[in-house]
Amino acid sequence: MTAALQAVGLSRRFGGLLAVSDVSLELSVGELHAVIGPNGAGKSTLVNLLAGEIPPTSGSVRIDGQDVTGWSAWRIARCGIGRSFQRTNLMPDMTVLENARLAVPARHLWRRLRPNHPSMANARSALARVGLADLTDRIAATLSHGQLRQLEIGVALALQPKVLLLDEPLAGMGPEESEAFAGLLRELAQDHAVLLVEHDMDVVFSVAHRMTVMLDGRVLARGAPDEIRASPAVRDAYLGHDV
Amino acid sequence: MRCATLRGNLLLAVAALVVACMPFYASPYHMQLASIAMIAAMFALSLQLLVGGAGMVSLAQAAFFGLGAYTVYLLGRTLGRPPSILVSLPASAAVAGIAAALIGPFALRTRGFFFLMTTLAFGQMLFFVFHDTPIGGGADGVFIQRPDLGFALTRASRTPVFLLTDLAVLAAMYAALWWLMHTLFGSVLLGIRANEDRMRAMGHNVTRVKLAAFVIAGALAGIAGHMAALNDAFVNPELLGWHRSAEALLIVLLGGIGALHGPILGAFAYTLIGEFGRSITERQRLVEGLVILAAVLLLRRGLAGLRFAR
Amino acid sequence: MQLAGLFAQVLNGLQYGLLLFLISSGLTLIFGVMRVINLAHGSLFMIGAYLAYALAGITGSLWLALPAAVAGGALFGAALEYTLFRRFREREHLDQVLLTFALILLFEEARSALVDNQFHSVAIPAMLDFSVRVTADFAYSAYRIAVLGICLGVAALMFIGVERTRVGSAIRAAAENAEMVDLLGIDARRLHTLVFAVGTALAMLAGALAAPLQSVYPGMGDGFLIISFVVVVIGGLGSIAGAFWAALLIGLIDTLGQAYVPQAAGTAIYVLMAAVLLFRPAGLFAKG
Amino acid sequence: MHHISRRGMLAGAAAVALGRRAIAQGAPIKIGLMLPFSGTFAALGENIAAAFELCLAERGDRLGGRAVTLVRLDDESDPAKAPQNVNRLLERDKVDVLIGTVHSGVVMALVQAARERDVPLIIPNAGNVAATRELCAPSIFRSSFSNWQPAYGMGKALAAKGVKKACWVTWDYAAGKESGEGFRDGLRSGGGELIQVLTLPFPETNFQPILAQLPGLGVEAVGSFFAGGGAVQFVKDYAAAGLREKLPLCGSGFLTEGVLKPQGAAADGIQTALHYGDGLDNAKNTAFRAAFKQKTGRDADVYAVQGYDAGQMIAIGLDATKGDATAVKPLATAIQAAKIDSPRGTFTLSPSHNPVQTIYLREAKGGENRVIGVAADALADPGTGCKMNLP
Repeated sequence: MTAALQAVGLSRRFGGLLAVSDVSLELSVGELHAVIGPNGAGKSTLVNLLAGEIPPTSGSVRIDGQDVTGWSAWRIARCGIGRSFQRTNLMPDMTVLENARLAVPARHLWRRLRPNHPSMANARSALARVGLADLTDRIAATLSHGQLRQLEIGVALALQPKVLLLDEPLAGMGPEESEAFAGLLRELAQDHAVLLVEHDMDVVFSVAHRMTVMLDGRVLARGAPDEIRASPAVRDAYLGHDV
Repeated sequence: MRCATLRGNLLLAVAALVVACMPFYASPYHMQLASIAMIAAMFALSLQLLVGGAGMVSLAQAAFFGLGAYTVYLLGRTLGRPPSILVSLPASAAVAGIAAALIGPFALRTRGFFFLMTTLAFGQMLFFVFHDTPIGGGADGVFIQRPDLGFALTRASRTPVFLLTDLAVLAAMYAALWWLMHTLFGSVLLGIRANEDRMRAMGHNVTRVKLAAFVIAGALAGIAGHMAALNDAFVNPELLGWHRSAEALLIVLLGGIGALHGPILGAFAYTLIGEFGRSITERQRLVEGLVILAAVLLLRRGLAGLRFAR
Repeated sequence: MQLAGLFAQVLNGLQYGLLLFLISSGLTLIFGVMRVINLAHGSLFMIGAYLAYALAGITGSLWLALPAAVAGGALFGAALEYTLFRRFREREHLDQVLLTFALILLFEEARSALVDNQFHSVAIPAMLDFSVRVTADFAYSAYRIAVLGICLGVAALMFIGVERTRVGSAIRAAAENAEMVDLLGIDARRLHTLVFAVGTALAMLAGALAAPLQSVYPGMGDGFLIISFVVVVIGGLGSIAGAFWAALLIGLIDTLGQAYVPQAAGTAIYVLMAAVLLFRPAGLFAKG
Repeated sequence: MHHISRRGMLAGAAAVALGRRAIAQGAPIKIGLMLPFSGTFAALGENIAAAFELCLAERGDRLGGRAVTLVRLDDESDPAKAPQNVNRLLERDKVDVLIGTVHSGVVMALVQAARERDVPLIIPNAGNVAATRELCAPSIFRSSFSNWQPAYGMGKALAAKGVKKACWVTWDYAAGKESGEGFRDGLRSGGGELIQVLTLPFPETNFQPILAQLPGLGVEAVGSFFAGGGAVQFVKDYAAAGLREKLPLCGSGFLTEGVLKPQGAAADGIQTALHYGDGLDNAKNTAFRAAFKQKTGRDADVYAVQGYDAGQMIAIGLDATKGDATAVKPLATAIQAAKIDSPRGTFTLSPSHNPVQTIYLREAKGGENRVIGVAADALADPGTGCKMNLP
């Protein structure tokens, strides 16, 4: 079976800095793959490379076996890659529903939108899934931080993607909210291929099926959560860090 | 873009009726003034689609306006007789739209400042084409044969007929844009204005949508230019100059960025301010400069922000 | 004869290009560092020229006018930044465009009220009022050669300032990423005032230098404004080196175009700009 | 409110009832002066307006028995605003006669209005040939010149001196092109040839690329059309390029008109041709210059003369129709038939309503464009393409 998302030897250089170096990765539906590592390890750059936000210096990306290396972000998104951003990145003046609806794949650009348009139903179900069913008519800017993080994922879900790239979805959340979020992540992993970049180690170790540890742009270790926890190399690398 | 509510649209309809009845109570001069304001409104509406729709501040818009006007001239010259308005109006829209489609792909490779500078430069390039080459009849401008409306006009009937024609075209343009902003295209455009990168991550071909908006706006500006040519029967390269684009931006700002009815309010306000300014001083640039300063510093949401918008 | 003619034309192109550099380097600095679009930059050029005209009239010498234009420009620029542009940094482009458009109108009106609407010529300083024979039958004004030298000197100062000083590194950093300035521990607000002052001084110096070359007249900055935009687009945002090479390129293309293919001269630079946008949308000399 | 509108209606009714007689007896005739009073051409507009007023004052401010009201409107030399400005005069201010203007783009809107509405128009400067060629109309007159005329005179004078080959340097715009054609025709009339036209975009003043080409062309003289700042700069750059001694520079009179002071010594010896000049010795000119100086404190120039003659022409026309500006046919016939006693010397009008006038050869010296001879006598614009249909 081909992986939903496959990266081979991805590298990205910024000036003299090698932000991501020779990273390979495979993701299948039903799997939650967590990427951890200290700040500056290249995790966000990796997400940006996979999402097509920036082109790789070398290496390739495949979606369902199709080579999409160098494709622009919107084409990659249309291939079924949904992503959330580390910093909340939404349309603040629009309602929650409008935010999600814009992500619903739709043709017929020129047809008048009516309240019962099918894209509305899709947007609503995506929002319901992240627990925002009651807030659809709120202006996004008025939401709480936690609700905004939910909406980030809701918008990514509205794309009806196969692969979800979640860049620190728990950033800035309290322990209780994180708990609830962990449940959501597990649920999403059942019918998506999820790549999770996250700092909250409790959550990561509780939800991840596989893990990749990055350091200075390269893969330091990879394996099941238990193997990672036991790895001396990872411990060494994280000495002085908050694990 | 905020669209007027039902009540707002009703108010606009009443205003249209007031304008439509002008032949019964107003002098030809005031009818001409209203025509000028309505043409300015069409021009500013086309720009509003870019500025209020996708957040694209273009300084090439006057070039498309001028192209629309010059199309009437070129059509009349080629045919050797006045073209029917049923031919000239679509032709103006098409020529301006095609020019926008040719310039757009270059200009849209840039964003923000670069987009501004690039549209400024391309607009000036078109200006120079009409100013420095014989294509458009030279730097002094040329008379044109007015498009044929399908019936003969007398000297007395010309002004009211043009007034009503301008009103009809303006109303149609407003209705078309109102519809456009209620389609998925409209909401994608607004999404781009709010957050271009996120729209890309949502799978939208942002560049193509922006190009479509650029072309539509160009075509609409061409229609405005066509109406100017019909009213004045005279075209001049200055119509393409970037100062005219800046004036249209002022009208957009005056009316309120992102309010669909804003340009109409702004155009009438701008025309009235101009008339008033002329009556008190010969220093027109002083008046215009101060009005702009006041608008930029004080009127953040424009006239539409004061009234009947959601 | 052909070769000699070409030599004279290249000289013309270089001189024109260097003057363009003075104007567009200020423009690109202000864009790059402050993210502010200044359509009134051409008017600053005009003000410099009129200042030179006024001072040369009073003192009888252009030599005093040049430093005065630089000093006056720096002060004027700082004042403009402090009172107006500072408030417009975070505003939308539309507001910046309209603000600077209003300034164009007001500057023109002020010029009309303070001086008049006539064109005035400015005398070339007596010690340079002679011509140097460059070809068998064509002479080159010594003042033009002096302008060439002064512009090169200013360009060198700019390079040193931007490449070798701490403020310069802040400017380069800001052009790439505005947030970096804070990391360098430099007061961004003072940097902005400085950059705007320098940009204004450069434009006014260019105006003062150009005054004897092209006379002073209303709207004299308009043409330069558009060409400077083209230079900035081709050179790349905030890049002094880019502005330098792009200005020389445009100066040469425009001059040689006018001399040898006059039919195409008007549009040649725009074609070049379109090509640059197509292949290197960030500018010919942008990094990365 | 009610009161005012009733008064308005009464006045309207009275006017209808009295008809033309009311015009002849009471109401003042309104003349719209659409001229640049700001911007580059403001000084020209002021001189034209002042001389026009001077002409009216000499006639007791009455034309054809009616008092005159002048309505001044600044056209800002902005062609984009021209149609609107013309409407202001005609519809808001209800003027009966149009006088204007300097800018040849703005004048097109005036010509348009004059043609569409049969309003008498006298053009006191703008020289674009079209106004008295293909766009000519019974209601349109010019008191100035066509671009073709002065340059023709220069070409003719040059050929008379034995010049066989010359080139023409100008801005790439209508006035430059049209005067170039005049220069060519003038040269040809004397057996000379125009071998090249060199242009640069208007209003650029970077003349160096052109100057560097001139020595290689193999011409005996260089003719040119520039005006204002461009003229100043061109003459100075020409001298600085060391060309003055080798290739005599000449041109249409605007090359040195009103700009001799800033041009300084660089202009000395340049010959130009124009329908006016310094040192014209006739009684009318002497009187006019004195009166103009007294009124304005300035010296009269060619623009003042053109404004003055515009006044003379409209006076002749309105005298013939007893102040009725709507009687275009008799008005036009009267002006057409008149000999206008101008400070430039007497002139008449060609069938296409452009002055048939003497073009003087002048030489710049000591800050004056001194008349040194006649370049072309009683020169008429060809008026090609003019089909005058009298209403």
